[in-house]
Amino acid sequence: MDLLEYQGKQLFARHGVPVPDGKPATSVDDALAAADVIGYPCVVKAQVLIGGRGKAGGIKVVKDRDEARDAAEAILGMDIRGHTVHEIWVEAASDIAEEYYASIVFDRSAKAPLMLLSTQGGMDIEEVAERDPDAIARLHVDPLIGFQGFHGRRLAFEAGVAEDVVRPVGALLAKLYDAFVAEEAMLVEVNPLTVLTDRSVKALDAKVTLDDNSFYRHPDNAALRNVGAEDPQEQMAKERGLTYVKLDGDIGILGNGAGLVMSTLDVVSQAGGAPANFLDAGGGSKAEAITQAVEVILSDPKVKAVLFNIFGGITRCDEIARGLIEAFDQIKPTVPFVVRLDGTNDKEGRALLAEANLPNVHMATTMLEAAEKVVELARSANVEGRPDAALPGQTTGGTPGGGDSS
Amino acid sequence: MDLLEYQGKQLFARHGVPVPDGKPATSVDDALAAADVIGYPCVVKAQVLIGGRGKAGGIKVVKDRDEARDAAEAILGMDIRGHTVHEIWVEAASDIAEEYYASIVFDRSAKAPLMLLSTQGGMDIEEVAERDPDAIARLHVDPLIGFQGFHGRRLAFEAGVAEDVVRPVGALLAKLYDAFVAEEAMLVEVNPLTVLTDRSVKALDAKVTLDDNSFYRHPDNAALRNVGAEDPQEQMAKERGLTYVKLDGDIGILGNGAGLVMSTLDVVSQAGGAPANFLDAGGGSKAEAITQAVEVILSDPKVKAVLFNIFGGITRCDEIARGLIEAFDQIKPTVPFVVRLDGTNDKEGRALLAEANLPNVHMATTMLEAAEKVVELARSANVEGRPDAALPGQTTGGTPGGGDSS
Amino acid sequence: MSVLIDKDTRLCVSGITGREGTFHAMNNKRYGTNVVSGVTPGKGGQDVEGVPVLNTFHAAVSETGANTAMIFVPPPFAADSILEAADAGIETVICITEGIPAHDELRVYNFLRAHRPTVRLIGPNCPGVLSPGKANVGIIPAAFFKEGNVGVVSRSGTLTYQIGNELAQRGFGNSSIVGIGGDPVPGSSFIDVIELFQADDETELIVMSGEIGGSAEEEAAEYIGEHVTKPVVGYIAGFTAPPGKTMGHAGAIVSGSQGTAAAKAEALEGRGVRVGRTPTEVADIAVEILGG
Amino acid sequence: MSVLIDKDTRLCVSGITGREGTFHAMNNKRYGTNVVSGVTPGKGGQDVEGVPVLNTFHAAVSETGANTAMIFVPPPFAADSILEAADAGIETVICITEGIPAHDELRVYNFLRAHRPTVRLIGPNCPGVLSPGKANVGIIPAAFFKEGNVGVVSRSGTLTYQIGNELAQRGFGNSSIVGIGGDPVPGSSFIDVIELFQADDETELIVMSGEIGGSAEEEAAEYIGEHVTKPVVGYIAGFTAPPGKTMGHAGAIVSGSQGTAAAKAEALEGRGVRVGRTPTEVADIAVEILGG
Repeated sequence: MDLLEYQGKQLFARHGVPVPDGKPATSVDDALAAADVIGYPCVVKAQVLIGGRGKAGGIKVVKDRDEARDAAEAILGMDIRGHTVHEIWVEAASDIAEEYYASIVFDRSAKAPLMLLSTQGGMDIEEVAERDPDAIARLHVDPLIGFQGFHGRRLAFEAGVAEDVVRPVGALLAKLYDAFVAEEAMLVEVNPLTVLTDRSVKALDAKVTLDDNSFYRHPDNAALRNVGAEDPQEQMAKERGLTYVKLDGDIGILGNGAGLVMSTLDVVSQAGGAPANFLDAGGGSKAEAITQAVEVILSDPKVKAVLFNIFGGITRCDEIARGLIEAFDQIKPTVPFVVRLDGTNDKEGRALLAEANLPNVHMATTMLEAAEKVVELARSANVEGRPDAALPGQTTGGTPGGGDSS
Repeated sequence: MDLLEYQGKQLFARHGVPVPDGKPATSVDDALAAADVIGYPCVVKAQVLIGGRGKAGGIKVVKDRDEARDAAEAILGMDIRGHTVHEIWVEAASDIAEEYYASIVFDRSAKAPLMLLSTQGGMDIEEVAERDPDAIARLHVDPLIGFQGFHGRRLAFEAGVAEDVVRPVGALLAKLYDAFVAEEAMLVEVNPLTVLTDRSVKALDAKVTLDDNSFYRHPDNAALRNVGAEDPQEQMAKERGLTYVKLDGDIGILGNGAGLVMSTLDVVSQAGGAPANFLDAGGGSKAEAITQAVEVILSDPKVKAVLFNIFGGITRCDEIARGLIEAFDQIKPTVPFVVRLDGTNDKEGRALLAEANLPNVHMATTMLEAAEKVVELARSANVEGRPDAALPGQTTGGTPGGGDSS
Repeated sequence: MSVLIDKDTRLCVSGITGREGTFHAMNNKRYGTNVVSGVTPGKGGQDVEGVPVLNTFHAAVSETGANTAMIFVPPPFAADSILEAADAGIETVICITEGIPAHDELRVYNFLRAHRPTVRLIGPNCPGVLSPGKANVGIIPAAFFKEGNVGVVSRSGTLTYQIGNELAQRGFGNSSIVGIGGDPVPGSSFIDVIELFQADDETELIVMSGEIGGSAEEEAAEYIGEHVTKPVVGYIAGFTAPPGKTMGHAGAIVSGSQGTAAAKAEALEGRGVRVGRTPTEVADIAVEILGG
Repeated sequence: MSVLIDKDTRLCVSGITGREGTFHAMNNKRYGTNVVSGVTPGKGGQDVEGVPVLNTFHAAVSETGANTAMIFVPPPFAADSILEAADAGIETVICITEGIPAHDELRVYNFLRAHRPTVRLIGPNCPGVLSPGKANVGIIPAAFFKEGNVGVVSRSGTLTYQIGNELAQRGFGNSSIVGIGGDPVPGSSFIDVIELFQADDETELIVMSGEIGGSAEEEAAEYIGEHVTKPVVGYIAGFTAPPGKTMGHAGAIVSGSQGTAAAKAEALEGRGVRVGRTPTEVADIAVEILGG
């Protein structure tokens, strides 16, 4: 899970990483109250999970109450590259002398945290890496011994930070490592890591990605879920415990097993289709989960056809069939389905579906055949101008052979 | 440094090891106030750094205020195997169902913490180990991965603790390991580790030895120094930063280097003498340290002769000589000294001493010769009935050739 | 021959008394796997359909001679159970559990590599290992596979079944099927398993099925180029996965320009590995190479 | 030959800009040791009597080819400095610092053994290593020793000088003198150094000087009995030390009935090692064996 800047800074602060004082706000009044406490000049910053806030006008330095009001009004509700600003962060202004860059990445190849430090802060680090790779000092920390003083010194000297801040920068990196390990982050990034004119060192931005699998032992982090920023379908799937990723196309996809679903997306694309989602119903899916999954897939109004691609291992094909029958009973979908059932109890599953004789459900015997069929169905639906919404419980009729009328 | 029971329990509590409620007291009034808060029945326990308190009458269960007063009066000031009781610990009484034993030892051979658990608590573990070694479950914890849940389960199952407390005993061991590592202990011992009749698990005693070398990062632990319990000479030496151990004999010993001093004690013993102390003046000793060392050695009234055994490496023999001359000037010792100076600048050192012509100072050329000489001098001092005190600044006269009179 | 598990496997199942644990342990046993014991703390002395349950792995090793562990406990207990098995002297630890925190995996991986170098961990978040006709440890549906000379190693479970099934339909069987799992820090990599297949007499062709995220496929390509003489056929899932999204497996994520399917396929092809674009094509290539 | 240090030693001194660090670094250099650099964070670019100072060990290795480190920094910084040297690729780390917390030593020891197995740590709390006529790293007063064929390994500094001096007075010199230090967790044990002496052509007799505390001498006795063909003479200090008291060295403590001098002498004698009761006797026995 990605954190908003201010959530990241609050997490940093818990581990002693120095950050400017600040307060979050979700209304103009709250923002003004915060600014009054923090004092002027201060900075009003849009809290969104996307870069380029500054260029989009999402960060404003204000020198009095009027400017603060103007800034808060302008920024709250602003759209930044598709992200609506629901929260702002009001922060004490900083007198910046130098801008550095620091991050810790969970490096899967090296199986160790990778620490990066550069004196070229305030810009995109991937650009710096491309233009001037030597400008970035990097080292791995052995997770069994953890961060040592020498790691900080080595990074600082190799990156070429100002001599007088080698020690505080090293100390900040030590705290950052503490935060990375204690909060089980996959990424912590400070850009810029600033040296102020009083030569104190502060994290002026915070980008933190946490490991969702660790949330059972970090209830506070789990509670941070920035629900408002999530796609409505993804939120709905999350509530139902389904593994769902929203995509741009019009073919709903359900399969069992992450690899098989990814493969299904690829094969559908190769067949000329555009998947609307990734949905892994998981191993051993029960009928109820399938019903809920169909509900989530169809809640996306763009979906014009759905592909079920099941290769049953632990998953039993008869359970999948039962779930699909139940879904049709409850939701009465108006779009065509293509179903490929193979593996454990596939005969029983196919028999159940044949018996149920669901409207507009097409059987396929291979993955490729199924993909080609669903692409064809989605295409003809587009041609025939299927209405945009097919929300659960809502009957739209009009699509050929679909709807509760059949 | 060894902690008193209550200091150990307070340290345990900081790391979540469950201990009974209690309060320390140094007077009868404080003890009564504590008992009133804790409630009756409660337990009044002598706080001394020696075992066998129970047998000596240093632990009393009291059921009301009168009994508490009697107990506190009896125990405060009590002598337990040579240790005077200056503090007591008043603790809630526990309803004990089972007594176990748990400890973590810094195992130098294995270079890992060694954890022990036994269901035969409440008695001397070395006795248990001898009588019934299988009654003690033991395992090493790899310090780089630390205590894992399975360590606790394995110890609990192998020791045969009651099934219903396997989990809480494991949890207690985990906390005990936290304490061991976080406080940098050399030993933590819980005997007995009790299961109460409500099946909760509590540390009913605490024996903790901390690593003095770690005190620079544990100021709270450093402050625990139980000064009252230390020998006055050892305390004096500590204040002067000298490495000194009080022994039972009458020959004061000073050398440079722990190994050489230990060896000197051995050789003096072989020659029939009894060393009064171990004093390592350390590498590179300066004159001032030597002067202070002489002061500490002579503050022990039993000392009848002193041996200086110096093999100079970093230590320069001329510095030693200067220190000794200064000591004679300031302290005017009344006991004979034997001095063996070898190594760096030994000629200069011997020349300085010859020139100073200190009273009753005898030179020796080898360690063995020096040892034999000092034993002889101590023996003749005993025969001539030298007075018992030769404190700094105090002139006693009367010893042959000694004193400020010569 | 086969790799990792065979007739000498003596399996102990951690979590055997759980519903899923019992189901799959018994399934493995019916297949012919020598399931010698299970571990569930506090249930020592019980049995599960005749398989004795012990309190600790140490007891399982000393009392039942277990040499292989299957970990089937929930994520909060899985790292501990892996470490316990390794500490007790188990040589092969196969962890099915999905959802273990990445930092736990990091610690376990680094500890085992340096401090228990003889222990081999497969998984977590994997379907296990099947050596057809010999032993099955995990949740791979054995009915789709038969004995043969194709070694399969995969980050994905169902995709493995899909590929194995397509091979079986064309008459080819497997030496072993190894699921290395879809997590960020798998205990064994493609390289570790490919090395075993290269040394295995029975294996004549290796199928490796990768997916987006990390660089394990690129590293394997390098290794194959330098050390593998047997033919390898590759597959990569996730060509159409958008960057920054975790695609079901915790490890399946394209980060910036890192970990794309295209780069992985290219790395493999650059080392002479033929990469099928669909599972069916993978089976076709394998059959072509083996001259079916 | 000699062990650990010789003419190929390229020494980098951590803490070279401190008073003691400068003094002993220069002393070692005057002896003929090739002191190539020093490390003091923040003083990179300076020099100490011509020896360049760098900010990190990594720079010292890459810029001055250092292969040996002497650690001369205060206890709070010593463990970090040892780990830095090892991380930078230094092969032999000799730590003089006294007073390092025991838990730091435990972590460093276990980390180096498993993760940097090629690094050899001597000390902490030791006088260093002297290979007479070749190199001196540490604070051993070289004037008392001359080249020869007696290898000395000791937990104590001054006791080593005492024994070495007595040998020299009888006309015998040393291949190397190794102080392993008096701390609870020395980086190298008697066994580690005795193994080196056994393999060293120049060494004809080994003197090991132990003291109370721990079981390193007992373990060495076992090892000598099984692996050492060269004659070994032993010494143990602390026969009269009372139990429970730390005798100067953090590691020199008799705990209960553990770690007594008597038990150690007995263990050595049980394996045929002659143990002198005084340093003089040790020298006498050595001379007798070497046929002086």
